Amino acid sequence: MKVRVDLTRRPEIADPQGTTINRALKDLGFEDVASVRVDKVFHLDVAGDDPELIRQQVTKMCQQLLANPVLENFEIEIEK
Amino acid sequence: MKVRVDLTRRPEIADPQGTTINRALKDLGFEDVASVRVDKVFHLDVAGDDPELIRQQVTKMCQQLLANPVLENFEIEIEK
Amino acid sequence: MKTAVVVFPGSNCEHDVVAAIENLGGRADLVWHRGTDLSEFDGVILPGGFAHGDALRTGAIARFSPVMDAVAAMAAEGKAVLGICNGFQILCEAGLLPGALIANRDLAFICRFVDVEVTDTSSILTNQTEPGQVVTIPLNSYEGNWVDPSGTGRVVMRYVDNPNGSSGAAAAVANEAGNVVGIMPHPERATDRLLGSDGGNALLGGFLSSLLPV
Amino acid sequence: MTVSTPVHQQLGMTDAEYESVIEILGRDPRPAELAMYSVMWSEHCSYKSSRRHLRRFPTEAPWVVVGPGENAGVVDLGDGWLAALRIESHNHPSFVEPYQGAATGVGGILRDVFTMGARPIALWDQIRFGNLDNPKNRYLLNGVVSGIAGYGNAVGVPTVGGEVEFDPGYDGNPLVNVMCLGLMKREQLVLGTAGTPGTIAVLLGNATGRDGIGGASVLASASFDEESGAKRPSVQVGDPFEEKKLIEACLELYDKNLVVGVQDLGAAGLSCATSEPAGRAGVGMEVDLDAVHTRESGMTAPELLMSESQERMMAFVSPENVDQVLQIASHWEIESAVVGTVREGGSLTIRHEGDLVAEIPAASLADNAPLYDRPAARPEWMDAVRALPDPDLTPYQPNRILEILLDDPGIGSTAWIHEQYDHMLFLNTVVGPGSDGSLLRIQGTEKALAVSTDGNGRLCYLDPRVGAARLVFEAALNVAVTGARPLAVVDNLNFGNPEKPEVMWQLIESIEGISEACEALGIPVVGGNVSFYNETDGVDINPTPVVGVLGLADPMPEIPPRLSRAEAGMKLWVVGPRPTGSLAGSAVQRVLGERNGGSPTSHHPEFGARIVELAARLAHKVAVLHDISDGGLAVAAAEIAINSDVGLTIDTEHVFCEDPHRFLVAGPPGTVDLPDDFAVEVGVFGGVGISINGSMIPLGRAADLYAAALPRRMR
Ligand SMILES: Nc1ncnc2c1ncn2[C@@H]1O[C@H](COP(=O)(O)OP(=O)(O)O)[C@@H](O)[C@H]1O
Ligand SMILES: [Mg+2]
Repeated sequence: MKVRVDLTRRPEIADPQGTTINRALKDLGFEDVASVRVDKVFHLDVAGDDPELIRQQVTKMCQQLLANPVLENFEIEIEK
Repeated sequence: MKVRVDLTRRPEIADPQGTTINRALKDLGFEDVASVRVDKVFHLDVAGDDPELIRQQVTKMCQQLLANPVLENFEIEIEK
Repeated sequence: MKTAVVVFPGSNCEHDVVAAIENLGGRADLVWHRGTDLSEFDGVILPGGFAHGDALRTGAIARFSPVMDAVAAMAAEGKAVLGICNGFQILCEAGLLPGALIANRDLAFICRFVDVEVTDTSSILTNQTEPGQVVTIPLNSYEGNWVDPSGTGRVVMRYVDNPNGSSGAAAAVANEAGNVVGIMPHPERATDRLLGSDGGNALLGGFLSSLLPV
Repeated sequence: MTVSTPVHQQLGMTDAEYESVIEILGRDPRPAELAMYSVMWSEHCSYKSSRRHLRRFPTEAPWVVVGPGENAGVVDLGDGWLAALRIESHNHPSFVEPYQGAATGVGGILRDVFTMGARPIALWDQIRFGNLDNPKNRYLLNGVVSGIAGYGNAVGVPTVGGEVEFDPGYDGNPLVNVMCLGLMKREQLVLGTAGTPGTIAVLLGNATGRDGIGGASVLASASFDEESGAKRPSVQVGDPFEEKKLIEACLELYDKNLVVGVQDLGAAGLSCATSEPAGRAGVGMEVDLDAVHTRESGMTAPELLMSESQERMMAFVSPENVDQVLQIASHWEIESAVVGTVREGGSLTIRHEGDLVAEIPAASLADNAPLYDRPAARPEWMDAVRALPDPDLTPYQPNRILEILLDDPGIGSTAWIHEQYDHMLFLNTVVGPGSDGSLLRIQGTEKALAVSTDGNGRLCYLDPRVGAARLVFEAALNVAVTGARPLAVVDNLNFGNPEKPEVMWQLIESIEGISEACEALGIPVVGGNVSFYNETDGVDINPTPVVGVLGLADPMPEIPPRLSRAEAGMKLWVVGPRPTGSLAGSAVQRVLGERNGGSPTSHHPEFGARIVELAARLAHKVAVLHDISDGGLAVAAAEIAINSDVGLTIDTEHVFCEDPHRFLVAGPPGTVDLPDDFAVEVGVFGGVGISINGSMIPLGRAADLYAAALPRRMR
C-alpha cells in the first residue's frame, strides 16, 4: 500500500530555511507571500492490505526513525 | 490563503535519502517496506482571496524558484 | 587580464580563490553579488561556500543575484566562467551548465583529497593538462552528486574512485564551447605541497591562460 | 511542577537567592526582573559553585592581553598579531537534540571569539558518548557530528581537530565541547564594554523568538531525569547562514573602528547582553524592548529578556556612527535595531509597551550573584578503586592486544568524523586532524599556531589531580611535536552534580592538577567553562576536565614532522622517562573489559616541561614525532607504520603502558641526536607487518582494523 507521511515542524521552532526562501520570493517580486514553511514528506510503499495494521507499523517507524519528536509532528495518510 | 506545494522527485532521479532511510528501516526490522521516497513540501501563506489568481501566482513561483525542472515536478493545492 | 571572484552571502572560499590566482601571478578582485557590471573583467569564478545557506536547493537563490546576468553575458561571449563546488551548483541552477547536483550517495559531507582524472582537455580548466593526467585535489561537499538526465553535459574530469555517486563519476563538467566549467573539488585548495598537494595549479593555470583580452 | 510552586522556584531560584534579590531592590522584583536574576544567577551564567575555586588558576603571563572573564582569552603572538581562544560545552542541549544542540554550540563559541574582534579561523570538537553497541549512542554520535559539520562547514570556519571518547559513563549524558581559535591584528581588539553615557546599543542579527527560553541556563543547571523530555520545547535552531553574515558585518565594523564594545547574545540573551557590558563599564542603560525585532508576536518582557535566539550581537556605538553601522548591517543583509542608550549611574532601565518592566542595578546581576562554598569530600570509594590490580596481560600475545586496540572506536582512525568537517578552508591547515596537535600557518608570516585538546574521564576518575595535570602535559606535548611552544590554556570542566561533596572534591582536585601543570610549563589559563549536573538518574559522569593548549611555532618548521614520513630503514626511538608499566586507567584495561582501577602514574613537573621543550626543538629536524597516549607505545608506533604504509619491528617492554611525558621519534640512523640519558632505540621500520617483541600483525590488517573501527560500528 502507498502511505504518505507528513512531517510538520512544531510552530514554536524556528525555520531559517523558510525565512530565507520567503525573502528570496519577495526579492523576485512576490510581495503577497506572508510566510513560507518547508516540511518533509515520505512516500512509503508498504506490503500488506490491512490499513489499520499498516498505520500501526508506520506509526512505529515515525516514532523510532522518521520523525524527530523534538522538532516535528507527523501525520500518516494511507493513500491506497 | 494557505497553499500547499508538493515537489515530487522525477522517477529517473536518484534519491539517496530515500534509499538510506529504507535501509535504516530494514535494519530496525521493518521488512515490509518496499520503497521510500523523500520529498519537499512548502506551506505558503499568500494574501488574496481569488484561488485562481493565487494558483497562477504560486505556479510562477514554482517555475521560477521553488522547483528545479531537472529534478522535480510540482503540485499546488489551495487549502483555504 | 583580471578575474572577478563573485561573493554571494554565504560564500566562503572567495579569499582562498583570490590567493590561489595571485599565487600563480594572476589578478583577481572580489565582486559582491549585487554588482551588475563585470565589463572590466576577462573571466569570472563563482567560489565555493553556502550561498544563501543552501536554502531550498544549493545555488537556487544565488542564481537570481543581480550579478548573474553579467555572468551569463560573459558565458555567451565565450569568456572563461568557472564555478567551484557551490559555484558549480549555481551554474547548473542558472542553466549555464546542464544537470543538477544532489546529495552524496552516502548522505554524508565529504572533506578529503581525491584523485581526479582529466578526460577532456578542451576546456578553460583542462587546456593545460594531458588526457589521462591524474591530479589530487580536495573534495568538500554534501551535494556533490551530479545528475544529468539530458545527457548533454561534457565531463572533462572524472573521479578515479567515485566518492559521491556522481553520474559518469563526473568531477568537472563543461558546456559545449568549453568556456563554462563547473568543478566539484577545490583546485584552489591544492596549490601548495605544504598543504598536501599542488595539483590544482595546472587547472587554475589553464583557467588563467584561457582569459580572453577584453 | 505544581501550580502552587512559587515563581522563583519554577525559575530554578532558591528561597535564599530570592531573598537577596529583594534585598538588592529593596522591594519585590517585577516579573521581568525576577526572570533576569534567575537566568543570570543560574549555575551556567554565574559559576556560583565553581567561581571561588577557579581563582586558583595561574592567569598571568607577559603575553596575555585578555585573561579569563571576557568572552574569550587573548594572547600576543608578536608582530602585531593576537590570537583569541575559548572553549564551551553544549552537553545538555546535545542530549535533548544532538544535531541542533551541537550546531548551536558551534555558533555560540564562534560568537565568543568574534566578539573580541578576531576572525574565527578554526574549531576543535571534544565529544564523548556511551558505547556504540547502544543504538541511542550511535544516534547521538551521528547527530552531533552532523550538527557540528552542518553548522561549522556552512558558517565557513574549518574544524581542524578534536577528540572523541566512548565510555558507558556517558550513556544518557554525552559531552559535547567545542573550542574556537580566532586571529586578529592588535588594532581590531574589542571588549564587551558598553562605553560611556550616550553610547547607543544596536542589536544585530536574528529576530528574537521564544527559542530556548531558559534553555542553556536552565538545561545546564539542572540534572536529567524522566522529566527532561518536558524541557524539550526550549530547543534552539541554529542558522549558520545568519551567523556567517553576522561575522562579516562585525569584522567590517571593527575594521572601520565603528564600535566601542560588543557583546554576543548567548545564554540569558538580552539580560546578559545589556547588564554585563554596562556592569563592566560601570554605567547604566535604558533599553526599549519594543524596538527589538521579533520572530513571533505577543512576546512578553520576560520572554524577550530570556530568549536565547541564536545569531545575535549587541554593538555599542557612538551616536555619530550609528547610521554607518546600520548601513553596514543592511549591506550584509542582516537586520539591526537601536534598542538602548547608555546612561550615567548604574541603573538598567527597561521599558516594554510603555511600561517600566525593570529598573535594577546593572552590575548587581553579575557582581551580587550568589557565591557558594559547597562542601567537598574525597569519595570513600577511592581507596578501593585505586587498590584494584593491573590487568594480567600474560594470557595474550601482544599482536592480539594491538588488534583489539586498533579496532577500538576511541583509538582507531577518526576519519569517519573529521572527513565530515571542512578542515581545509582558509588554506592554513598544515597539519590537520588525524595526528597529534593541529598546525595552522599564519599566512604572510613565518609563524604557525598549534592546538591540541585533550580529556580523559577514566584517568580523572582514578585521580582527578594527576589526571588533569597529565592532560595539560599531553596537550602541550601534542602541540610541541608540531614544532610549537605552548602559550596558553583554555579548560572546560565537565562534572556531575556540585551539590554532592564528592563531585566538588573532584572539581577542586582537577583545578589543582591543571594549575600545577600550567605552572610547570609556565603557561596561563586564559579562559574556560564549567558544566555541572552531568548526571542522569543520580549517576554522575566521570570527572571530565578537557583542556585546549595553544602553541606558537615561530618560525614554523620548514617541513613539519608527519606520521606519514617514516620510511623503511628508519629507526624508532622513544624519548622520556622509563615506563613504570602501570596500566591504571589505560586503554588496555578498558578494551580487555577490566574494571577501571589502580593508581595512575603521576606526572613529573620539571620533566614534563623539559620533554615539551625537547620535542618542540626536535620538530624542526626530524621526519616523525608522535606523542604516546591512549594505547601506549604500541598504538603510537602502529599509527606511524599505518600512516607511512611501512612495516615496523619493535623490541621493548611495557608497550601498552601510558605513562606521561613520552614521545616517539623516527629518522634515519645516525641523523638524529637525542639526549641519551632518556632516549632509547626501540625499533626499525621495514617489512610487511607490525611486529612487537616477535608477535606480528600484517600491515594491511592493522590498517584495515584502524580505518574501520568507527565506521563499521556506525553502519
Ligand atoms: N571529534 C574529532 N573531530 C575532529 N578530529 C578529531 C576528533 N577526535 C580526534 N580527532 C583527531 O584525531 C587525532 C587523534 O586524536 P587523539 O587520539 O585525541 O590525539 P592525542 O591522543 O594525540 O591527543 C587528532 O589529530 C585529533 O585532532
Ligand atoms: Mg597525541
